[in-house]
Amino acid sequence: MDLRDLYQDIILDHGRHPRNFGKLEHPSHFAHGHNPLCGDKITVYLTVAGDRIEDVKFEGRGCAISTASSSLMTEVLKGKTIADANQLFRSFHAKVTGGAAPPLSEALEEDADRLDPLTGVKAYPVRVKCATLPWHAVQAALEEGAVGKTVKTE
Amino acid sequence: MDLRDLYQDIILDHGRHPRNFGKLEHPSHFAHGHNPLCGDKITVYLTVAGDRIEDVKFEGRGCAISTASSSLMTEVLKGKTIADANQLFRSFHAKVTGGAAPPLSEALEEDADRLDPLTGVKAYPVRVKCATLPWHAVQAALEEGAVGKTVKTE
Amino acid sequence: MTGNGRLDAREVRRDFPIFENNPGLVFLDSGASAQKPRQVIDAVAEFYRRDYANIHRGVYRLSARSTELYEAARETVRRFLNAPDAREIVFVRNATEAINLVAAAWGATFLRSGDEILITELEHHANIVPWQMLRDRLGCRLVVAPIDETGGLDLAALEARIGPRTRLIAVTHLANAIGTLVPVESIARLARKAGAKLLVDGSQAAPRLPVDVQAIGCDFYVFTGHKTYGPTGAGVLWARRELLESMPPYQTGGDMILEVTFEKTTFQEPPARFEAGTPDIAAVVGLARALEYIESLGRSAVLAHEEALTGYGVDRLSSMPGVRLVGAGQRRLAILSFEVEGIHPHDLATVLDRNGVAVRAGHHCAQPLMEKLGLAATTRASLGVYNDESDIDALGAAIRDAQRMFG
Amino acid sequence: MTGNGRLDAREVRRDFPIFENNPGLVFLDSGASAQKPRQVIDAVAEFYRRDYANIHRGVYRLSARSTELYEAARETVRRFLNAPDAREIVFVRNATEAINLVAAAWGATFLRSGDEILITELEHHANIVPWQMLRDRLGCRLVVAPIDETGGLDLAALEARIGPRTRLIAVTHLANAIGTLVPVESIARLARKAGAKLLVDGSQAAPRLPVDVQAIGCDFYVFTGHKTYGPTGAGVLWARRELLESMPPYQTGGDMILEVTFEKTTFQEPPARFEAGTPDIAAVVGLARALEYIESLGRSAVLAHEEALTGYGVDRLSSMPGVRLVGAGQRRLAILSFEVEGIHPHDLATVLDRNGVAVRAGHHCAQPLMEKLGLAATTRASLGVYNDESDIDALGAAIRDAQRMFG
Ligand SMILES: Cc1ncc(COP(=O)(O)O)c(C=O)c1O
Ligand SMILES: Cc1ncc(COP(=O)(O)O)c(C=O)c1O
Repeated sequence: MDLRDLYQDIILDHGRHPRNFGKLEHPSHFAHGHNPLCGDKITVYLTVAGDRIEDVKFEGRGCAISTASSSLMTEVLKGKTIADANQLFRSFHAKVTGGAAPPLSEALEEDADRLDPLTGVKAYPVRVKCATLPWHAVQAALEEGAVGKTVKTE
Repeated sequence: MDLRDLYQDIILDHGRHPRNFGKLEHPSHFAHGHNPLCGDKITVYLTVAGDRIEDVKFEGRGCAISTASSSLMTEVLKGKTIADANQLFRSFHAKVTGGAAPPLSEALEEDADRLDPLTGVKAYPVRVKCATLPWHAVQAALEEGAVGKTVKTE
Repeated sequence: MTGNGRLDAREVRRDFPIFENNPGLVFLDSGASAQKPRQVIDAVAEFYRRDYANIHRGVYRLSARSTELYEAARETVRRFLNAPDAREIVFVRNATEAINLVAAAWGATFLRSGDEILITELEHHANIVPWQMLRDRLGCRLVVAPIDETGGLDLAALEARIGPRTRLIAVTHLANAIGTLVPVESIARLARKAGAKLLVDGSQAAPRLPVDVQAIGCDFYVFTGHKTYGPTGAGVLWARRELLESMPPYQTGGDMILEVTFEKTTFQEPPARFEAGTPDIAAVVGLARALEYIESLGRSAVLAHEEALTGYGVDRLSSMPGVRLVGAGQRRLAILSFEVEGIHPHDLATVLDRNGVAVRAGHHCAQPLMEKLGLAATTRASLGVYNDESDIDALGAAIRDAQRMFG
Repeated sequence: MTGNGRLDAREVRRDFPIFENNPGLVFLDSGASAQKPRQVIDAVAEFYRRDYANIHRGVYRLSARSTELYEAARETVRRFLNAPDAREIVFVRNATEAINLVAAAWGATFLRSGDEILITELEHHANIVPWQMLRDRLGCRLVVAPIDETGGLDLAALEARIGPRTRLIAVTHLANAIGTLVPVESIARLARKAGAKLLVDGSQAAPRLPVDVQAIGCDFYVFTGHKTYGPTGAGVLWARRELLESMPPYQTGGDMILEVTFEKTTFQEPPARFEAGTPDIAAVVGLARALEYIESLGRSAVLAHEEALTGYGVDRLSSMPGVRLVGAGQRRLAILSFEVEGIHPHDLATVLDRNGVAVRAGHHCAQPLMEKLGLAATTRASLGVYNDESDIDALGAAIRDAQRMFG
């Protein structure tokens, strides 16, 4: 197992220069994600109109994996419906944990593929939580609305 | 190690037919002895005049070792001074635990010898408490007078 | 396994190094603690030799491996009890701690002055004293269901003692002092009807019976690993998830917290919430191996074996003059408590030991039951998977030897 | 031991099978848990193979032997701590349980609303959360003595926080997160002057320093066996005899009672009073062997070894660009907590692990301290008797590797 399978260039790049980093001033939904193992804390903000995610940003400090995962996640989620977001999460979760991947609508395949650089974590079980943390936060935000729930990955 | 070193005939005899078994109606001193390991409970009664043990009896249920030890103890203690009783206890205790025996006045040697059949317990560490229980009760009685303390061997 | 669905104890005995190292040992004290098969001894040693590191908080592979083994043990216990969810398995030191945990975290939170805790006369001290402490602290009542004259649990009398304030029924599954098997399924139905929770002390049952907490219908089930052929230091509390979730922590410290400031601390979800500090990782790994060992023998084969041997023991001891078996009701399993006329149990145990036969003499941590039976102490032979008829015969012969000596 | 009074770590390493089974392993996480020498692993296995039976209540020889080994371990611990009396040694699961026991049995009995418990910013969660729970239950105050800007304990500030209501001072002997050695003897003098009791958490100190509880002058001393090269499942509470005697039981059940009726229960003397149920007999036997192992290396040699290696590590890490060592005051021992610029500790630990170097990344169960230092997490290397300069060099090389990757 080569470390570079985990820390691919695209991960290092998104880890150093996260996209959509920052706060949304008036999110319709937001939630905090907390990984007590390493102390990482992120917040995801969403603007949802109807059933569509119009904007999504995140902030907080984290390791390269969780930062890159947050960054890539915001890129693919922007403009998606909530149903699509759920599909993408299930597919991503299956890929990084080695579970059975649920069938994915063809339209989403390209987006799912963009998350593939993160699947290197599968070989590092303790790091899987780093990759899934922002996704869990989005799930929590969509459930709770603008209340600001905290999810923990441990 | 032959079992008959522990259960010598004299032990079996005193175990079956304990001497000085029963209650003193007006003891000057008494105490209960309790071995929680086996549930045995005995009571020793003493009539002390001046510094001399004029009478001593015991009652209660116990194993062959504790009954025989009680019985032999009452035989040797009757008529002794408290100082003699303490000497005999120390000597007996040393013999059954394998400790260093303190010097004994010559006058008491014969009495001490009468307790020798009990020294077989030395090879049965868990049974030592059975042999010393009545002696501990006498010590407690002499300390407490007619108040009736309970001593435990565990 | 032999043809008739029983174990071949001679074969089983080869798995237990204690017998090789103590030639002639007739071990009839598994009720106090079972011996360990080399599979368990080796699993613990190999764990330390190959995979050991502290769990949960390490990023490196050794720690990940150690954590995986520890968490896999939870799944093994789940399967062993047929619990719905591995997160309902809390690892503790022993059955005593499991019951103390329930008393402190569930009892002290949900019971009020005047509430009733119903136990039975068959209980081990571990299932009495924690409830007494709670009673004294909260002003509860401790109600005791009696045994009948045969030594069985009097189910009708137990039912009659259930009242509107009964909040918890805590019963042994198999009585350690005299071997009575308790109909816990029936008690579960009574508890449900009364809206009371049921705790079952499975310390003696878990090594012997196939246990299914869902079929029993209880709310808490506890057992102690050292009696299930596992290492000392690992016991199990199973509780329904919603109960665990409603309970505050018991011990506090590392590993069970989410966030600590000097002002305030938030706690993990169960089971982590109840496992403060570094757990006995190796004992838990060994316990899983022990449960697998029992499963490999076959749980119904283990039961059939101990049932048959219990029957043989009852026949053998009953036929001996001067020997009186203490009654255990309709169904007795694996535990034979008896008296020998004119010989104190302590003396008897010593003579038996010199004949190579290890039994227990005493109150078996069940003083109230002994009191009820009018006994200060009994001698107790208890069975394990390595015992067979020859052990019972050796016991009989040793008793005769004692009778000759004290006769 | 080598000529200069230090250990020959290469020689020592041969005692630890983990290294043979994990070639290339550079283990720098002994602060979380130490590896086990074969002397300990074998002692536990041999105990089960030859001498195992439940203790205290058995008349037969196996049980007597098992009991003897267990009670002999108490004497070994007494010697290890230079405690006056073996009856002052209580076996618990770990340091966490020891502190919980003191909080529940001593704290809840003797503290009153308004009384103060003084701790420090250096503490592990195990020496924070139990006192918070007690504070919330009794209405006590939890007072915190700060560190100075170098990471040392500010003794003057601690003294200033002692007041007429200070009843207990609870401090770590060696801070697990950053390696600060605390002058517990001086704190003991302050405590005595103030009429307060002193609890010392020796979890990190016991494996490294010669500990003498009488010379320290504390009232409680706790440590955890798995960090002293012993098995998981055995920890130690030492307390002055009169304190133990004044304390009610903690957990209740078998073995710690004198007499039980349904109405009332009377308890044993210490230490039995505090060891309810079947203890982790094998872990205790293994712990004794571990302490003997440390003694066989020589306790001052162990200290000299770790001091020298700490110095080497400080020099090595300080000289690396981009590496910042977290301060530990005047005297640091065995624990090196650091940050590497631009690399998250979690990523660093993963890269280190792939280089064979096992370290910890995180808050080290000391969140309030991390908060004070303004850090979410650090990377921590901690030393054991099997480490030497080559391990520090490997750490340095692996950090450089990570820097190349993330640079
Ligand atoms: C200083 C200190 N105190 C307490 C503990 C808790 O030890 P345990 O988890 O064995 O109870 C630790 C170790 O984690 C520690 O380093
Ligand atoms: C029925 C029963 N409950 C509880 C216990 C206590 O088990 P432990 O001492 O392992 O906590 C025992 C065994 O001693 C037992 O037989």
